[in-house]
Amino acid sequence: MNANAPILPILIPLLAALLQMISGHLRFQRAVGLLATALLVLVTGWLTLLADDGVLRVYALGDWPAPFGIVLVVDRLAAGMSLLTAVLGFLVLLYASAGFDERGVHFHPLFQFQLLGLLGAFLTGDLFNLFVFFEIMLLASYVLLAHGGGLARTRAGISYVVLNLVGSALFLIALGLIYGTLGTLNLADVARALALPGYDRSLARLAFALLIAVFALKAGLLPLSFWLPHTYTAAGAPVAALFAIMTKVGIVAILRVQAIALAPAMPDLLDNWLTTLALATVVFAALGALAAVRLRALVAWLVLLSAGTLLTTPAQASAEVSAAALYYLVQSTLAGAAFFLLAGLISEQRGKVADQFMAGPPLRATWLRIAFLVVATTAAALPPFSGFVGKVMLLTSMRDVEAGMAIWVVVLMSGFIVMATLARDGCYLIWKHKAASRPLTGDPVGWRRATATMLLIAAGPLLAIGARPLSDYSARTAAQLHAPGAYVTGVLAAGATPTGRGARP
Amino acid sequence: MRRTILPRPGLSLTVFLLWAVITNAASLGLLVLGVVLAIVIPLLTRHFWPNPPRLARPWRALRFLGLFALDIITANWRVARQIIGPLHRLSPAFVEVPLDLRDPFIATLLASIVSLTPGTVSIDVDRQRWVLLVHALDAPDPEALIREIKERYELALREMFAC
Amino acid sequence: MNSDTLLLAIPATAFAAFLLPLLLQRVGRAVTALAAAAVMGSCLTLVLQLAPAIFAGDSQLARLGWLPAYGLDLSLRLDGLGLLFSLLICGIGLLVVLYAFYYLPASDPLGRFYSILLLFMAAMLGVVLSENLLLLLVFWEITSLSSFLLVAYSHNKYESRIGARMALAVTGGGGLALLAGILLLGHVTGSYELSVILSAGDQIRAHPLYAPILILILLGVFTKSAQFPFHFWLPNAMSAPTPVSAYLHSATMVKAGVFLLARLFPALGGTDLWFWLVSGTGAITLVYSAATALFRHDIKGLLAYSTISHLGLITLLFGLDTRLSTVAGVFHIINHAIFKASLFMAAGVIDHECGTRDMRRVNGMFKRMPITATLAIIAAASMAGVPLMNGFLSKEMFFGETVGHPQFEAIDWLLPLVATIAGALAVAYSLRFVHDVFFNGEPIDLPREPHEPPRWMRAPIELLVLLCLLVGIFPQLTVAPLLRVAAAATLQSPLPAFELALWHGFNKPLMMSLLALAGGVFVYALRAPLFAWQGQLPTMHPRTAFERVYRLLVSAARRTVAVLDSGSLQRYNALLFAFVLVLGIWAFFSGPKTIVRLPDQAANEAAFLAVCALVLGSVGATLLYRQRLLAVMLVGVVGLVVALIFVRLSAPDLALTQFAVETGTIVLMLLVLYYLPARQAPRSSASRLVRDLLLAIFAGGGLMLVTLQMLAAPFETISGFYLQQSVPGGGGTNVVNVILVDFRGFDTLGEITVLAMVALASHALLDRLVLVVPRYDADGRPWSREAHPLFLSMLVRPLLPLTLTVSVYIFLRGHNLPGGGFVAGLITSVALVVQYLANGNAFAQRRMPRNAAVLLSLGLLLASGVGMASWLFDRPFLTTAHGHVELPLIGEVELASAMIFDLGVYLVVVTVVVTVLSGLGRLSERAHGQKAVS
Amino acid sequence: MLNAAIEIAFVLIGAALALNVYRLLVGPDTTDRILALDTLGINSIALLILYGISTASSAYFEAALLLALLGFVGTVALCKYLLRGDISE
Amino acid sequence: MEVLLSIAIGVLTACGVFLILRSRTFPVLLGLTLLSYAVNLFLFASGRLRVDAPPLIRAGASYADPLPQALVLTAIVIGFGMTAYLAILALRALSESGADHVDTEQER
Amino acid sequence: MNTATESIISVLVVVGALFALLGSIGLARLPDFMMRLHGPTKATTLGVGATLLASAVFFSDLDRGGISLHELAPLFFLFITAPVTAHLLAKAALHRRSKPGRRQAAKSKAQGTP
Ligand code: NA
Ligand code: NA
Repeated sequence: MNANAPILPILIPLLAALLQMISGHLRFQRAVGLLATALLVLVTGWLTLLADDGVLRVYALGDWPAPFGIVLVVDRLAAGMSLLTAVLGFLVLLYASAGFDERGVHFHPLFQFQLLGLLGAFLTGDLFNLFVFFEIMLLASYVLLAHGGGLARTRAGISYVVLNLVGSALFLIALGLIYGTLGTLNLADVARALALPGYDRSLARLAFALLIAVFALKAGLLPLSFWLPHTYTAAGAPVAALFAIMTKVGIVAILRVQAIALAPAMPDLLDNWLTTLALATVVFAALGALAAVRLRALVAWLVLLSAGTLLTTPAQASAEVSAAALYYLVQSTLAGAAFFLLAGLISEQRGKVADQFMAGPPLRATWLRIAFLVVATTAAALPPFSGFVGKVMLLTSMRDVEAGMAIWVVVLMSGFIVMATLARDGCYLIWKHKAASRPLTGDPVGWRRATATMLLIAAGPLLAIGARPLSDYSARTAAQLHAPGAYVTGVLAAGATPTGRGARP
Repeated sequence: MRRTILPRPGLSLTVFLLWAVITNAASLGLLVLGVVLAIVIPLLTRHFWPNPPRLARPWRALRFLGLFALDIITANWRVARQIIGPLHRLSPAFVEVPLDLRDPFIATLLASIVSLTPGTVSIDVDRQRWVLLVHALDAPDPEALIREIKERYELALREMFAC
Repeated sequence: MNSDTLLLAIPATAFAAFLLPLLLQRVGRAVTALAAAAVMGSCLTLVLQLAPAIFAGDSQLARLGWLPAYGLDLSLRLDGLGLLFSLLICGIGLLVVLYAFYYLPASDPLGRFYSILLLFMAAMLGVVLSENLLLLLVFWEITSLSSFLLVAYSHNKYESRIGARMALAVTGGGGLALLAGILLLGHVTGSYELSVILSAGDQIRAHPLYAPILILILLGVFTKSAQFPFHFWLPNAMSAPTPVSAYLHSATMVKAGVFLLARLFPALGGTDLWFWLVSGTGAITLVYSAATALFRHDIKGLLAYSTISHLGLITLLFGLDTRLSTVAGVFHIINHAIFKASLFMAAGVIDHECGTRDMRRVNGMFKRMPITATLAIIAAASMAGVPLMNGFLSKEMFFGETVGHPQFEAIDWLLPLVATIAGALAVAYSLRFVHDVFFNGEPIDLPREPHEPPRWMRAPIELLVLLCLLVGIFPQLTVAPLLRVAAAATLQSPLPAFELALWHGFNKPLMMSLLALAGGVFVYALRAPLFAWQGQLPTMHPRTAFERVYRLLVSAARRTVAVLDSGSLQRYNALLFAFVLVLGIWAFFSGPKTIVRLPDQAANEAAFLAVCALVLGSVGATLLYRQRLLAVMLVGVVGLVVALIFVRLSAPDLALTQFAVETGTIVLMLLVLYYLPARQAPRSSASRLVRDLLLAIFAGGGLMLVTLQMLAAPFETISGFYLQQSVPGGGGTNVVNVILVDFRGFDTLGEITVLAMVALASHALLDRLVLVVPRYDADGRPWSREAHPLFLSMLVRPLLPLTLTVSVYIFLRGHNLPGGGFVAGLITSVALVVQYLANGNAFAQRRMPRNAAVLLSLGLLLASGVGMASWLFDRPFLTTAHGHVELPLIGEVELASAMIFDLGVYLVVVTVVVTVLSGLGRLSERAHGQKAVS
Repeated sequence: MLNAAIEIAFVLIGAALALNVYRLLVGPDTTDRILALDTLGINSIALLILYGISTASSAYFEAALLLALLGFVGTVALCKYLLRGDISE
Repeated sequence: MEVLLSIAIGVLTACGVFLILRSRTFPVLLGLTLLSYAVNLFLFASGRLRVDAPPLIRAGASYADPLPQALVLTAIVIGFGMTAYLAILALRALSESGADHVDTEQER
Repeated sequence: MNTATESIISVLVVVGALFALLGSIGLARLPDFMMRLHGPTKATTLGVGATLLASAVFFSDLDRGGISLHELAPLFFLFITAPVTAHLLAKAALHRRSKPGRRQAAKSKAQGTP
């Protein structure tokens, strides 16, 4: 079992989806889905513990060694991101299983496929395979976005789909260029080939620039980010919550490609432009948050803001910065997801005004107010929750970098805007009522949705209290990430083991 | 028994022949597989062909095929000359051929045959009146054409399928 | 319990128990209040337990690790300054708990109020006990947050909400500046621990980052302590319930700023910059707010501005930067807390009894509530600095420090003058408060008849006023020890000599006091003309300004966002293309230059013709896209040529796939085209056309040049391995197929997963979709009446089994020759789709398997199942096996597990294509049905 | 001799393809274009077979088979679109 | 051959890009199809161009690079799936909004 | 390969290509759609047939001991499908010769379609 551990995070959702496709019974699908995601949490948790020994686990699919076959590479980063995905997936599914899944067909298998795509993208060590998992992830997200119906979702869907299809085309061009220049597709082997002389360097630079552009599109870098607020606003609450991790796929991909391939061979490729645009993204997102007229839109902008913040990190090419970035990534993902779920609940209790920032009926479930306070504090990066810890870590790690000053100013100023905005909008949602209005009657929140939301919200305080283990793991992860030599030899040497079926011709 | 295993014997034979042809009948194993396919595929697809006509006289059909092939070649020659020749000499025409057969599948076969022989294209069958509408590239004498189609092809088909 | 634990227990208790009142509020109001008091009491007890050691000159340190890598630790310090503040926080807190029990309406269950109050207290204790500056900031911001909640306590009132928001915006924003300052300070000293920072003063002051650090930290201080120009939030925070004002806005939160000033004085003070910034701000605030206080008609407004003014005084004292001024500053912190808390509570009693706080209506209260009035008059006297009160002592020290300050040698009269004017103004507004509220005739139009408040509501005021007097008369016996330890902790060095006494002789400070008293009376006497003058001044309420600025920001943000994001996909796409082009060009040309050598393989005429056709087709489709059917056909030509190119360039498998997909694409496009409205988009504007053309030309030209360069570039590939291993390792001679089902079978598994999702998606999205069926074609011609042309419907019947035969053939040979699961699947599905086209949906649907999802699942299960089977042989997922089997009669047969994988592929492809295309086709059934119903 | 014959045949087929494209572009009616497209497909079969002979490789035969088998589907769909709009009903 | 293929790829890309920038769903669908042809050809070209060397193992033969062919096959099939999805989405938008614009806001 | 076989193949190849060209000439040259329909459906089919036969002979000869029959399959399918396409094309052409109703024409004009 140990030997096959790396493939399990991919097979579990796959098999769960297949089971769910065989029987359309909702209760069966829910049970399978929840069981599978719970199992996924356990497996990825175990994988994360395993990976912490610092040994690269290379899983050669079909027993074909890298770079010829496709390999899954489990390091701390891959394992940790899988765990994050699994935890998020489980909680979101718990929430969705309280009735959201009834609003259309095939929600459950598509949800599992979405997880499958995310996990595969984090685990694979092959660039073309990454493309395939991106497609799985995107297609699932296209359909999940449309789940529940409505013109807004369809409209947002068209933009999202078309842009991402163009993105996929770019991805293929980048892959073609990488293969056409370096003759290989495995990331480790690409890094190895980049160190050798005799390839066309201009083309290689172009290839990686395109690759980074594709990842930046997923990550929401300005000016490629316009789809994001619309899409996340339109999506149903649990779907948007799951999407909170989608931008992170792009960011992790940039971090990884930067650390493994670019840092040794073309360290200047991300210079100047990426950080500048990332900061522009943060400013844009802060303005968007200020301009938002409904909670879901506001949260969408906040997700973009955290993505922009994270995008300032890859170009720094520093383990210290990446360590901070990884903590920030985890906490902002969970906070964003929590906020989306909460927005769904609040919206439901306010009748026609829903989550718009205007006076409405008081909330029926009063715990939502405290929940809002906690998650808003986390999202605004105010003490004492994880948002603050993440921000402090990022700012600290950026003290010595070249663009540090600009990053500090933008991050702090945008934090101010977010705080002021959340204060005002929270007042409208939670406190401002039409004269003598009373809570509306309607569906209760229910234990599933309450549990899922509260657990995700609890991540804010918990990750702050337990900041040290996570930040230490992040530091070890970053250290491993920024040791490309070990990665390359680790992946390529796995082919030299006795099970390997061949060597380079 | 035959009904359940070989519901469409003609089709089964065609499948087997097609299999033998595309695989170049390269090995015994392939031929055995061909037999299996000849049984399985018609069984699988039998619902897609609800009421197939029965070929009553297979040998008549074989002879007809030969004749038909010859017709194609000779007529092609004629049409080839018409195409490169002066166009004003052509007298294209729509011709209505009254049919005696009433089976839609066989009517379709007839139409196909008419279409495949150069100079004529079947356009439609009027199933109220059972008339085959044909367009001819050069038909100075429509009546002759109608006669030719009826005698040369329709009759042969009706004999083959006994209808 | 050792002292470390005791120290940690102080904030821990507060934080652990702050929700207790909320949890107990169902039991009853009294229990809730008792719980709150108990928590405060416990904290006070803990502080008192540690007090003796502090008075003995020690300071306590305790530490728990939190995030050591980033210097953020739970390290606490209790020294004199901390002790002073802790006592104020817990002591006044207890009084406020008692007071609020009576103040808040009986209908209020109190749980929420006390809980937030406790949270605030906890945070405040955290601020004053932090050894770690980052930790201090954490607590600092929690005080901002909890004060936000407290100010907005009556959240159905607009004033409460906006007041709270202003308070949060200003103090929270200042907190962000403070964070930056602290982070920089930590950067300079290498630690956030006060013990390190306080001893690194010289290093800090010499560092180039000193000025930014000081400015950022002062921003935090000034916003929190409501210094000019950040003062405006405090008067607006008066919408808070009065207990809150008594606690936060007199004794505690607003003091956090000056507390930090005191804390960091040894590290940051002692420079000109410090002097000018701190004392300058303090002086302006002192005078400006004192003057403003006079004109407030709201009692709490007057007290608020008075508070600001006194905070200015304290700031000024710290800024004067002499050691004795610092002592005076600490002393005034204590005194102000005591008298101002009592005044707020008195104001609350008046409000509570009268239903209004407007001094123009509230008159003659002395008659109606003599005890309260007496207490308030004593406290106000302290505020005015009348001898015998505690306020007098610290003010006297202040006056003393203004005289002869070393920085003001040339203009040594200025500072005393400012101080005296401020003193006079303080006397004037105190006088106004006393006279206007308690005397000045009869009350006007009060909602209810006021009388003395409940006994225990007055008790806190009595106690505080008693303290005013005790400290004022017997300073050495009461406050001196505390002041000494606190001041010593602030200065971090031996105390200067000073004496707390009522009488220092007839000196300059006393002169100034007397002048101030007289001046104050004089100014108050002139109140009528002054009020009239003030009434003429244009007023802009800070609240309105705040809202206006916020609205302005929001609308600016909306405009900016709208300009950047017009909601237009066309724009997004254009930006994407432009971005990629610019980035690509930069990346390409910023690297080392390479010389392009054109590839030399000759082309033949056929290839030339093919490319011509392709160019014609694609350009034609582009130019004529408005003639949609023609465009579809031209795209069909392009697809055909692409397939032919694949043939020519040795890729038979690709050609097969392309041919099959081509057919599917045409059918798909036509299915969609049927419903899409025939009305065309208006022509694009010229500028748009130019933009799009430029993007298109650059993109096309760019990729063309890149292709050329790539084809000319040196190339070494891993492909040799596949060619070498295909037969021995993969058991097939068609290397492409072996890659697909074996070497990179995992990609293929992912790919069919994508396909399966497309089928699910089509089912999900087409579910209940209703479309309008056009009744005429684009030329307005009604449709032909024959739905299923006879020849077609007859001929496709034998075609299906024959096509299936071909697809079996293509499938089986795929491992060795062009073909395989994909192509076979595409052929089968096209054959099935033709059944829909020829015989209609109803005919075909009846004959197809019902549940597509099950088939998809089965296909994927086959593919992944054969992959998992390799576990049985202790091999990784998707490891294949192949071998030869000898069968009787037939001979040797080659079997490969990859075939099962390929079968899964086949099944998925067939199901998907048929599901999608037939699903689209069946839309019309629903549409026609819809029409029939309506 | 065979090589020369194949060269000639290539030229002839190429001319045929060009004529098809001509008809495809000029129309005049949609049916003309569909017919041209269909013919283009059928001529491509000949082209593929010729190419197979010229390279003495049977690897391209399936492509020809596929064109013969599926080429008509596009034509059928296009015609049905003209006739009924709804190609699958 | 290389030059011709490069031209083909360039023209396909340019046409695809131009059509993707149109305002209705149908030309966008066409544009994506053309762009995917271009991309497939480009990916294919990354293995370099070989005439009459299909990667079918025979004695004494030389072979075109098989790997890009396998990748392109995957790309073709995925591309078809995605096109189908977009087509469905376009119909859904049409059903819900009664129009086939790609934008919420119209650009001209 | 002996000369006789080579000649047979050569003749078949050239004749096939000629017929294919003839079909396309018809397509390009004939004045009316119904007439154009004749060229491709027949001449072209026959041309392809001849080419396929050539291929059959060629590969039978190449592969000693085996015969290449599979060229018959595409021919077979062409013969099945060609009449159907011709039929549908003719139907479509006839259908399109019918003038659109005046009301519909006016309507479609108002909508801005050609
Ligand atoms: Na008064
Ligand atoms: Na239909």
